[in-house]
Amino acid sequence: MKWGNSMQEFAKILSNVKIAKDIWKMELKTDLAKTAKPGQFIEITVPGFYLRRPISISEIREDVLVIIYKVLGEGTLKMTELEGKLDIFGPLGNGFPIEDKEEVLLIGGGVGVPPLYETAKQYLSKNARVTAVLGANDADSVFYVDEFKALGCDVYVATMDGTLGTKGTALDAIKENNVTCNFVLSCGPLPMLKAINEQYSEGYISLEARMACGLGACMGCVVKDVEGHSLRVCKDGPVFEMGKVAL
Amino acid sequence: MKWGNSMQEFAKILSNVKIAKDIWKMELKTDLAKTAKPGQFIEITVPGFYLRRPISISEIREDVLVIIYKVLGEGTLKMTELEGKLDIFGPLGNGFPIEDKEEVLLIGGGVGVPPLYETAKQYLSKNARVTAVLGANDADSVFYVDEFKALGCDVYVATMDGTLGTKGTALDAIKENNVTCNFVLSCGPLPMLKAINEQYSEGYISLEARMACGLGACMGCVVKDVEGHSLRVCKDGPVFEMGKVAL
Amino acid sequence: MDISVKLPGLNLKNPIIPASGCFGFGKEYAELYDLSVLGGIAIKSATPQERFGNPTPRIAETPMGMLNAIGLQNKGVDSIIENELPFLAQYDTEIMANVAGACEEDYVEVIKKLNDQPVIKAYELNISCPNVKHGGIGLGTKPELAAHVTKICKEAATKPVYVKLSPNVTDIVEIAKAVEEAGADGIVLINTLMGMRINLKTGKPLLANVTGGLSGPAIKPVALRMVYQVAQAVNIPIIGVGGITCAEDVLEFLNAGASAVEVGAQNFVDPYVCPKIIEDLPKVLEKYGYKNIEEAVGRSFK
Amino acid sequence: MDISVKLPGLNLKNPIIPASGCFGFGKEYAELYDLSVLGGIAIKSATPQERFGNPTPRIAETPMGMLNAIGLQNKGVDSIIENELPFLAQYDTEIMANVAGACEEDYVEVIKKLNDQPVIKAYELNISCPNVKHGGIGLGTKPELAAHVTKICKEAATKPVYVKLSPNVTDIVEIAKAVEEAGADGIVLINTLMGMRINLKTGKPLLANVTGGLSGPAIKPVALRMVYQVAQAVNIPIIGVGGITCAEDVLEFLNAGASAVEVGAQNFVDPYVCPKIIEDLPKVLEKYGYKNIEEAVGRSFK
Ligand SMILES: Cc1cc2nc3c(=O)[nH]c(=O)nc-3n(C[C@H](O)[C@H](O)[C@H](O)COP(=O)(O)OP(=O)(O)OC[C@H]3O[C@@H](n4cnc5c(N)ncnc54)[C@H](O)[C@@H]3O)c2cc1C
Ligand SMILES: Cc1cc2nc3c(=O)[nH]c(=O)nc-3n(C[C@H](O)[C@H](O)[C@H](O)COP(=O)(O)OP(=O)(O)OC[C@H]3O[C@@H](n4cnc5c(N)ncnc54)[C@H](O)[C@@H]3O)c2cc1C
Ligand SMILES: Cc1cc2nc3c(=O)[nH]c(=O)nc-3n(C[C@H](O)[C@H](O)[C@H](O)COP(=O)(O)O)c2cc1C
Ligand SMILES: Cc1cc2nc3c(=O)[nH]c(=O)nc-3n(C[C@H](O)[C@H](O)[C@H](O)COP(=O)(O)O)c2cc1C
Ligand code: FES
Ligand code: FES
Repeated sequence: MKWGNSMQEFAKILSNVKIAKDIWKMELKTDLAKTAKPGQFIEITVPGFYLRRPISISEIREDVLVIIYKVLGEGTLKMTELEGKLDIFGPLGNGFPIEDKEEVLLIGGGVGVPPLYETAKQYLSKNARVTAVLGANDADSVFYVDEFKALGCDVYVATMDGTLGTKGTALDAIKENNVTCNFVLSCGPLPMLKAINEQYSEGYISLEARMACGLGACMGCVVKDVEGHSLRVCKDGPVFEMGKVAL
Repeated sequence: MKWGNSMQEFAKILSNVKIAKDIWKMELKTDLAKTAKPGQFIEITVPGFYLRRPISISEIREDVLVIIYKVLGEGTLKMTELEGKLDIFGPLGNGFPIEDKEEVLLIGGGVGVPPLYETAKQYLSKNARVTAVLGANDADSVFYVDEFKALGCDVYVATMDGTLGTKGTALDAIKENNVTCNFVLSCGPLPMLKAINEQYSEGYISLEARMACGLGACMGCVVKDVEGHSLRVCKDGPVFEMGKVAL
Repeated sequence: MDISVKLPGLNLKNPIIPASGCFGFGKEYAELYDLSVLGGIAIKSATPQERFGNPTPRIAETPMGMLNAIGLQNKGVDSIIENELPFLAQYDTEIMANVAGACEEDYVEVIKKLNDQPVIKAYELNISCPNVKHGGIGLGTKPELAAHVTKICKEAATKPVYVKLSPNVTDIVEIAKAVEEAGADGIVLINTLMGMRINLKTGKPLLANVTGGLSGPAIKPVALRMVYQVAQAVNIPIIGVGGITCAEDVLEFLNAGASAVEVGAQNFVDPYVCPKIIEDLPKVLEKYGYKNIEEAVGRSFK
Repeated sequence: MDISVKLPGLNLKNPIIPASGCFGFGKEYAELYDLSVLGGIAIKSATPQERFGNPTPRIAETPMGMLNAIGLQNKGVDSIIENELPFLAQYDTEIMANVAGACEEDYVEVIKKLNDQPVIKAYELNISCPNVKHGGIGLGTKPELAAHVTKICKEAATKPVYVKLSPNVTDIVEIAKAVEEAGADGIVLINTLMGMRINLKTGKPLLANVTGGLSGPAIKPVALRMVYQVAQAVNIPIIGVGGITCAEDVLEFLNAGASAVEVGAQNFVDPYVCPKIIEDLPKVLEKYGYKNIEEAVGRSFK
């Protein structure tokens, strides 16, 4: 565009398929992939809805972005029907830092798992040992176990009803399997993040918030840090240092 | 439906193609075709827009309805992109009466032409002689001349800029070609209908109005008859006896 | 699940009522489905004499909504009694007569004529229609005036009186309290917001009447807010209206404090919307864990 | 076509101004495009001290619109002067400082501090934010109060003062006239409508603040109506706001009587909307036969 760059694009939907209970995976062909980092997100316009939906980038492949989304409300339900083009804006947010580490522990709960996949890939490519612990409600909701294994991660699963892996939370699986790594990258539901934030002191967590602008201008998505200053999940996050945010 | 009939259906779009300047033709597979009459209309939901769009039925073929629409505003523009299913409601309105006549004169202006096509078919099948006069702005906007001819109509064309047929209005073409039939069925822009309403005393005209309900309940689409009583275009019309409505 | 609701004068088998002006006198929709499935029907505003309403265009589309400037077109109360009520009497549903006028006396006149019509179960005073000059609008925007018309209507009426309020006011609670105090049996919230569109081709207002009443999903947040505010301030039941399209919307209004709802413009978009909602509502209530419909009413502030 | 507009204090190269609260202090959008393309920028409301705003969730979606209950979060006027204005000074665009507060003195305090900031070209008094308790809302709904705060701000200000009005009132014209008489140099119409959503899962209000301000296309008809009414009643320029998404919408506001416009929520939906509109507007004006932009202003009633 003559008056600036373009972080908005009509990406081509290469595929849009169901991969687990209420969980869908969509592959998008887009030049925006070139600048994307693990843990960043895109904002998606769903036809018929006013605000964009923030969805994490799950995988980055040259000119392809993969997203994995859960059918939660009307907008994500509509997304399951989409084909053709998708209006996306991004990549947004800071993303997970890829630091020099020998070992990292990824803890994902539900649709907190997707951003950890590209994160795993990039840590593995820097020769870190990666352990992924994936939590879900039940076996039908678990996804990407094989994909994480195929990358070369150690994978543990926890389900609340015990239908797969450890019965309980991801933290229960960590205990049961004596996972000792202390550098944690995590994304998932708030109660899980709270527990992790208490238990670990090193690493990063990725938060969710209801967003309007997605780029830091509207102050819709703020959280407070432990000193009481406000932080924008969309711009200062969604990834925050462990212990920094008052959850 | 267990609590009544259904005049609403998700019709299958069989085709949706451009046939003249800004003029598109859409074929719909729908059981609603079974009860449709010439001159009736359907109300169409265009994704992203709140109110339905009224569009005349142009042709009725067993379980197929054909509509012809002009790209006028945002809704009809969006219609050109549609494929798959279309939410339609109808058939609505009274339609053109098919009376016992030896000769009928059809006068259509712009997108007033479409409803006359099925009307021609049905009069021809009752062995009436049918003359069709089609008016448009320019040659590029003229459509269905061959189709009316193929049915067996005498066809005359008028264009405002003279690029096809008589230069001027449909009434000019009637004069130029000495069309004498006095029983007129007409649909088109208001100025044309006004002129016809003055010049002819026998026959019917079909009106347009901004509609909300399309079925006679909201009083959004009223016109007055010459005695000052109000008539609903959607329910008491869209077809009215010549001379009845105060235009 | 039993979703019946008992309100003053109205034994609703379900809380779904097509809104006044959006359903005529039922005849057209009766060609589509059996009106006896409905909780009730709020019929088109009746005035003492016939009204032709405003010039056309009377309808304009807006983002997720519409404007109307019908101007209370109706044949007058006598004609309605003669030509419309006998038809409605066939159905097992509760009829609310919406009453309008150009001055207070008009309301009383209409009510007196309808008092001995057994098919009418309650009145709904339209003191809020923004489309009539010197009409309801003044009444609905001042607490004293709203209270006064309510009072004289109550005196004239032999059936419960609901007052339908205008949302085009600074303080809806003040007006609701005033009509409650004046004896209203219930409150209907909201009528349309006053809006406008321009026809770009002419540069002039699209509606012949210049302004019109905004309805449809666009206004739902405003309607919910007013129901929520008023429900906490009054002790009479509230019927919620504004942008309802589905059973989930109905539950939102119940949670906000409405005991029943009216469905307006959506009847135009989906003519079968009322029976669909009636079919879906028990399932939606169950899905969100309600054992009965009363549990849902006013949950947002209880 | 030259689409520049001259308003008190503001030499707009085009009539497009991102609305207050929807563009922060420009930094984030500056990463997307050159802010110098904009006619002006209405920066986020400034208060004397830092405000943290309301608890979250602060955002809810509605049909073709959204609710926000940010609660005027900002770092306070001193921090804005230090940290935000120098950045904005780089750009060739007209900055309007939106001023808010919990009482009249707050407005004066903010204005006094901004008076000697050359980057600020005019003030926009937010007497209409519905999200602050005991805050602006009272001021914006009573003509006497609106006039009084306008008057003391005019006395304090060394730059033109625009007053941004609340649409949540019975009579917008009355308030507009009052602020005109009190010396306002222009009027901005409209701020958000007060609305609400329920979270069906909890049955409770979705926003932590319970109610929020409705914006987006849903409110456009209400905004147009108010601009149209006020434009005919006052002799100061009007900046139109509410639901603008494209150049056609801008023309609708111009026809209704606005001299310039602000674009709010659409910046979130389409972050490039302002430059797009600026590019399209001359074409749209030409398409509808205008030789210059003034011809379009107020055409609906001229
Ligand atoms: C940074 C970020 C990354 C995310 N990544 C993913 C992901 O990879 N996969 C995935 O399935 N989900 C992800 N989410 C959550 C996802 O945004 C919501 O599930 C989705 O917006 C729900 O939309 P809906 O229309 O189905 O729900 P509705 O409830 O109908 O949506 C109504 C409004 O609320 C917002 N909303 C509702 N729930 C949430 C939520 N949990 N978080 C944020 N906004 C919400 C919607 O965006 C919309 O504006 C992410 C959220 C954030 C903030
Ligand atoms: C009974 C009837 C039959 C019709 N048959 C045909 C037909 O066969 N082919 C055809 O091309 N057109 C027909 N029209 C006109 C057609 O309805 C409009 O062109 C169409 O609604 C414009 O929609 P839009 O979204 O493109 O325009 P917009 O201007 O964006 O629409 C905005 C709103 O105004 C309404 N509207 C705008 N123009 C008209 C109009 N002229 N008449 C009625 N409503 C209007 C729209 O329905 C919508 O509600 C018919 C109209 C009626 C009443
Ligand atoms: C075309 C139309 C006509 C209306 N006529 C009346 C009326 O005569 N009396 C009345 O009280 N309300 C009338 N209303 C208002 C509705 O009853 C209802 O309060 C409003 O439309 C909001 O509900 P909705 O968003 O579901 O349409 C009318 C609304 C529309 C759309
Ligand atoms: C997230 C958000 C924050 C806002 N903050 C302010 C504010 O600080 N001051 C103000 O005067 N208006 C504020 N507004 C109102 C807008 O400036 C504008 O008046 C309103 O949103 C209507 O325009 P729109 O429909 O284009 O969004 C805010 C609006 C939104 C959506
Ligand atoms: S969503 Fe606007 S600041 Fe984060
Ligand atoms: S469109 Fe409702 S009566 Fe004709």
